[in-house]
Amino acid sequence: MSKPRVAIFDFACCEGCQLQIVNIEEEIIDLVGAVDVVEWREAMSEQSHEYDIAIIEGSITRPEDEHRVQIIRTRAKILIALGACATIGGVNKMKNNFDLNEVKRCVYGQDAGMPHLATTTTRAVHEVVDVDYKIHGCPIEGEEFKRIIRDLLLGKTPFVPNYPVCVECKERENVCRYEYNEICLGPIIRAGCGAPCPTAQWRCFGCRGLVDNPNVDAAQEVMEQYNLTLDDLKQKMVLFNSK
Amino acid sequence: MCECCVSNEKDIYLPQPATITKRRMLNGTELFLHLELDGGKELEYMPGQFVEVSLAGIGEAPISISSSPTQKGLELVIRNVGTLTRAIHKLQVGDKLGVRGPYGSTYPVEQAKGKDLVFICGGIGLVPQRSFIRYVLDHRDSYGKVTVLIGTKCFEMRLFREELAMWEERRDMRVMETIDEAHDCWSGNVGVVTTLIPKIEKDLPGSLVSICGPPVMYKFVLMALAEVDVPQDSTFVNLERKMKCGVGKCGHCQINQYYVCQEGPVFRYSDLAHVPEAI
Amino acid sequence: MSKNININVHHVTRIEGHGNIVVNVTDGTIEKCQWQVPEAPRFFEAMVRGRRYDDIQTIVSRICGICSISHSLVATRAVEDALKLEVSEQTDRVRHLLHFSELLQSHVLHVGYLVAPDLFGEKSVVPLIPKATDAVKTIIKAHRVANQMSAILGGRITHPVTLRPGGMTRLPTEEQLRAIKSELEAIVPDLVTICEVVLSVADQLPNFTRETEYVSLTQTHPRYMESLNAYSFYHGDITSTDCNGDGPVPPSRWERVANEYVSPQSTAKWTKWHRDSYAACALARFNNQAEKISPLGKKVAGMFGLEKGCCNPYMNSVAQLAECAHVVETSLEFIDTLLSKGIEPETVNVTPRAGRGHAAIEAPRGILFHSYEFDKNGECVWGNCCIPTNQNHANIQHDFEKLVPEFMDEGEDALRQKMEMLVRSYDPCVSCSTHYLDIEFIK
Amino acid sequence: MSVSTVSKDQFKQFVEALIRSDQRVVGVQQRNDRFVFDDLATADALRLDYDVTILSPRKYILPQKEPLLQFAAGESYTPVHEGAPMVLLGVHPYDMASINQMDQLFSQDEYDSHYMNRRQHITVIACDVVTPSENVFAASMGTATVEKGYDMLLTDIGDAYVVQAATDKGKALTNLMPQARPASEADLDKCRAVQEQNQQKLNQHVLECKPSYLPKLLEKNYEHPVWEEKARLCYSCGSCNQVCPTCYCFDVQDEVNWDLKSGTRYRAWDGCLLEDFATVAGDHNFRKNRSDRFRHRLYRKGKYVPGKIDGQIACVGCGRCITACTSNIANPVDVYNQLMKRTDIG
Ligand SMILES: Cc1cc2nc3c(=O)[nH]c(=O)nc-3n(C[C@H](O)[C@H](O)[C@H](O)COP(=O)(O)OP(=O)(O)OC[C@H]3O[C@@H](n4cnc5c(N)ncnc54)[C@H](O)[C@@H]3O)c2cc1C
Ligand code: SF4
Ligand code: SF4
Ligand code: SF4
Repeated sequence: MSKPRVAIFDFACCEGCQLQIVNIEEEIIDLVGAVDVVEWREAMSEQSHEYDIAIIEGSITRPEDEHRVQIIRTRAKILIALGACATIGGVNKMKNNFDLNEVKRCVYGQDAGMPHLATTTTRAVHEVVDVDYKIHGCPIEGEEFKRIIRDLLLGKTPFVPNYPVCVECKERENVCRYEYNEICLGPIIRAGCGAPCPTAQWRCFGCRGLVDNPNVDAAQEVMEQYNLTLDDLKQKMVLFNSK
Repeated sequence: MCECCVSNEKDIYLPQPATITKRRMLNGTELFLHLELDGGKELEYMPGQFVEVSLAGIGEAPISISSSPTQKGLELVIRNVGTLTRAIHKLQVGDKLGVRGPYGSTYPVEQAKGKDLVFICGGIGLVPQRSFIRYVLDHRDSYGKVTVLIGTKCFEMRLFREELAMWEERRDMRVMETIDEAHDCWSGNVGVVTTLIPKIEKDLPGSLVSICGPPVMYKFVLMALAEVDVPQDSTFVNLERKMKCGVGKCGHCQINQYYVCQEGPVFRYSDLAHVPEAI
Repeated sequence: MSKNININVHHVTRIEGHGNIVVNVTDGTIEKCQWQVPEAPRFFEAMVRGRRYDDIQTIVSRICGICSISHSLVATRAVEDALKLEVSEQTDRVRHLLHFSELLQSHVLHVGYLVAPDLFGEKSVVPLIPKATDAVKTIIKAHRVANQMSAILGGRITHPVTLRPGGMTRLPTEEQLRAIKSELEAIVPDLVTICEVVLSVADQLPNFTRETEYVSLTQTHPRYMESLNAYSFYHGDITSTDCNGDGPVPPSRWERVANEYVSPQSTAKWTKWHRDSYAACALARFNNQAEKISPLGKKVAGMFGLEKGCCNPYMNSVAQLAECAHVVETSLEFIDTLLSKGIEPETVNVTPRAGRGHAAIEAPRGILFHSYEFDKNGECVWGNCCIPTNQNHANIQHDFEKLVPEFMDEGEDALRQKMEMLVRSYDPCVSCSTHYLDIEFIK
Repeated sequence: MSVSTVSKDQFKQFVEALIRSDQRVVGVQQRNDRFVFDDLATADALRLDYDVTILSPRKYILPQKEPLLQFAAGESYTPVHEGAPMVLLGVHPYDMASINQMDQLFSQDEYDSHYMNRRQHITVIACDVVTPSENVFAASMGTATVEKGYDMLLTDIGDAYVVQAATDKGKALTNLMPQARPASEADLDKCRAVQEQNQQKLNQHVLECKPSYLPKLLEKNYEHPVWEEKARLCYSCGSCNQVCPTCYCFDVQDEVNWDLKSGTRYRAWDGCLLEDFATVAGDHNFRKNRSDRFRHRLYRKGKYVPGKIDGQIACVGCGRCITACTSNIANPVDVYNQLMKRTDIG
């Protein structure tokens, strides 16, 4: 069987998730042994329209990007959204909390009208085209990336946790941030990252998006138990989980 | 790794390699496999039990044994529903699978001797029941009347068609089939499996009734049986639950005090009737 | 000799972000020669408004995944400047180490994975794997060690989670520091090997010079004036090769240095200081502080004949190699200092206050500025960042304008290759550079 | 059983000697403002005066992720039995009780050689509680002290420890304690006093019935408003499962290497509070509601597992779930007492 052809594309993002692919270090050699990477602008000069698996990094923020991702969808058998910008819109969606013209004016001043600065509401990839698999995180977790790619090569549906970050946070023997009356998004955010943020004694910022069935109804009452408010929680949700 | 005191106990998680000797699609989603354990070994099992089927790298799943211990080899029917089952569907004759078991409780083959038997099967529920039915047919003289009710969602999904045709030919058993949705090529009963129950109403109270089907089916069948006063202790059900180990450790299949993989999957209904979550 | 040239590189590869090269030469006359930046703008400076002071570095870290640590560090420091927070010497050193880990990672990545294929005549590092397996593995190893260092100090490799205004959320343990130390010591010979490999193909670096202005930090922090860290990546004021006697500029006045303006060629803003354009890069740092680089750094520069005053932009990769050596040596010194004092637990207490703050840092690819203003509740009302790649766009354009006529005669392919290599040598981080702010904020 | 006394200084030397021996030594240590079991580097780091550890010693006995088998192409499997000698130092009585339960569960019926092999390589040095934790209720559960399971038991009697070596492994360790002297009657009195005190003291939450009554209590209360009242706030985060010393449910997964043929089948902790714990193919979830899962945990502790291990209640009163639950609903005593309140006892 010939090796599957993989192409990696980036849209509006920091390209940190692509960097995590590089950061699998020695195993990059195994990766390029298992698949043919036919396009990856950040790392190589080849370009190709022939691929089986398209990996999309970044959010869709401009009309021309919408068009581009649609073309990629028609060419790819499997389309994977890579990282928070692609899976949930990520920090880019914070922009949606403001009036678009006002945002442009804020950043570009009197030049805001220049045509190449056009921008639309930020969307995650699945809000524009069908996405087969999502690799969550800002940035993605190298171990999870490797496992998901190997599972896909094997024809296995990759396991993606549908339980909250608290599971992994406890596994790492952290003291819950709430015990210090601090907010943490862990109880409603999808695990898989290994809880690096609470482990660094900070809150979960929510970069992997909500679990399928978060108990948002509980939030208000639980916040009150810690002298926090729902508004405090919403303030924190905005970072990665704006609408 | 230390070997000094790895006990002589067998490793309960270790699959034995088996080879596919026959394979055939029974319908669009169900694959029939005949397996032989490598090294000429025979698995010692009884009707109702299941095995954990394994593909290295993909995973494991509990699968009921569909053959009868009166025959050689091991027969399974696998519905393509997910990762492992999809991968198994791709296998060909000569390919290998891992098998561990048999596990779980068995149908009451001894207790049923001399009794009239009624089998109520919904869809893939025929698969484990077939083991019991074939066992009975191979010991035909030891049992009373045999009635098999089979309900299938649609005409195309019917399982074991040739075998059913052979059973229908037999004088020493009664087979009644129904499909949920009418079909041009089908002249038999139409309707869910409970619609067959009134037809054998008078036989039911004295029979040993064995039920297997999708979770929703049990409630309705059991209600119908209650109406004709079938005693709960002569009714047997075959339950499905999530299972990871098959040997009563992992906790997934627990319903109340029972581990389905150990006390089940075949239960006497009277043991479950007052157990919440069971049916 | 070709009279007509038509180069249209839509998205230069092996750089971070999107940039285009367009050249039209008709009958020997240059009609168009442009460096374009079409990257999708992301509006960070608008998005930080309304966010609390301790969320800023988490947000702006996402400006760039390659230099997320620099962004987080400079933002944290700008916030500290606004809130008038002082950090301990211990925190300062730990943050330095975190910064060094990114410099090392980014430089190794750039030279090893992105530039080396050009020198070996390959399209990417992939074909080099079978050809030069050992060399590739050595590069990977150095990269991995740098990343492990980031993971320990920053909580993970990219987008660190240990920085918060006023201190660190978590300090490394002494055991972790000792582990980093032994890994760093082990890669010193590897760095020399990497330099030798690059040296063997260094003749592929084009011979091209253009005198320009080089802008970087210069050390002014009293604690570090005499140490290895006198070659500054972190503290200090802004200086340039054009500053003749007019002393360095404090970070609070970086807007006077950058003088940003909008170019129709680009979604990123361009900058100029004393002349039409300037460069901010490893070569700029080297040109401003060469005499202060560490002994091994000096040795590496010497191997390649890199000297202060070098105006060949392709030599930036060599300056990066010299800095790798410097960063490893300085890190070892810092770890020894930290270990000799022992890690002391710290607590961070912050009372929000209104104010505006600024900071400058040397990101791997050049000087980086951030400024923020907060209201009395500690909510951000204004922000402004100026990224090194921004500061290089105009300089790249001017390099192109000198390069094209000089090498036009070599033909389209050779010219295209040189232009792409030139862009790459700046190690541009284009996605960063589209996140600038306008100075006026209309509320 | 041999009972002796060592001074605290001498005990320190014993720990140093243990660390120098070729066994792995894991002991209780401070991490920030809490305590954890971790590899012990020096005797000074050991804190036998701790209140409670964040995770129980289960993490060494049934690790969070443990290889079961290695496989290669062609369905060929090799069992992996991990079990390097290890000393667990500072196990509290309630945790010891939980280990005793797991020992029974993993050895009875189908013998789990992976668990048992690892377990047999572990020497447990238990110690009586010195500082009660804020949520402990071991006294209510009858686990404030423990009689069996440990190889050695230490009781802090002020300036010395009373050391009971209960097994051959424990007795062998006393060789590293050359200065130990036979415990005097006075030492033994002090030791008994500590234990008797703990049977009163370790009771921050008071269960209003005998633990042995719980199976019966639960039998009557499958339908009860408390399940929904509490579970309304449940995040299904499984923290209560993760920290519990008696939770042992696991998931099994395969991980392949880059050759896509060889790899490892491992088991990893799972939790019955997690949404997909009982979900089968076709997305059918046998415990779909939060309250179903919330109830399941308390039934498992109070009725189901006891049914398998001669009535021992599978909650040892460590109080960890009470601390861990963000929503403050996981307290078993609180739930059981509420059932008591609204049930006609008869
Ligand atoms: C006692 C018993 C007998 C069974 N007999 C048969 C049979 O004869 N033929 C047949 O086709 N199916 C049978 N099943 C169902 C079969 O086990 C599942 O369809 C199978 O596990 C699905 O695996 P998958 O990886 O293809 O599906 P996926 O949907 O990819 O599995 C998702 C996950 O859920 C688990 N899972 C999903 N459904 C079940 C389930 N019902 N039981 C246990 N774990 C599950 C899997 O282990 C896997 O981890 C039986 C189940 C039980 C409990
Ligand atoms: S710190 Fe956050 S992730 Fe960890 S247990 Fe608490 S709420 Fe959950
Ligand atoms: S249920 Fe709670 S108190 Fe009881 S043993 Fe488990 S964690 Fe401890
Ligand atoms: S810890 Fe609390 S919130 Fe989390 S699953 Fe358990 S009961 Fe629910």
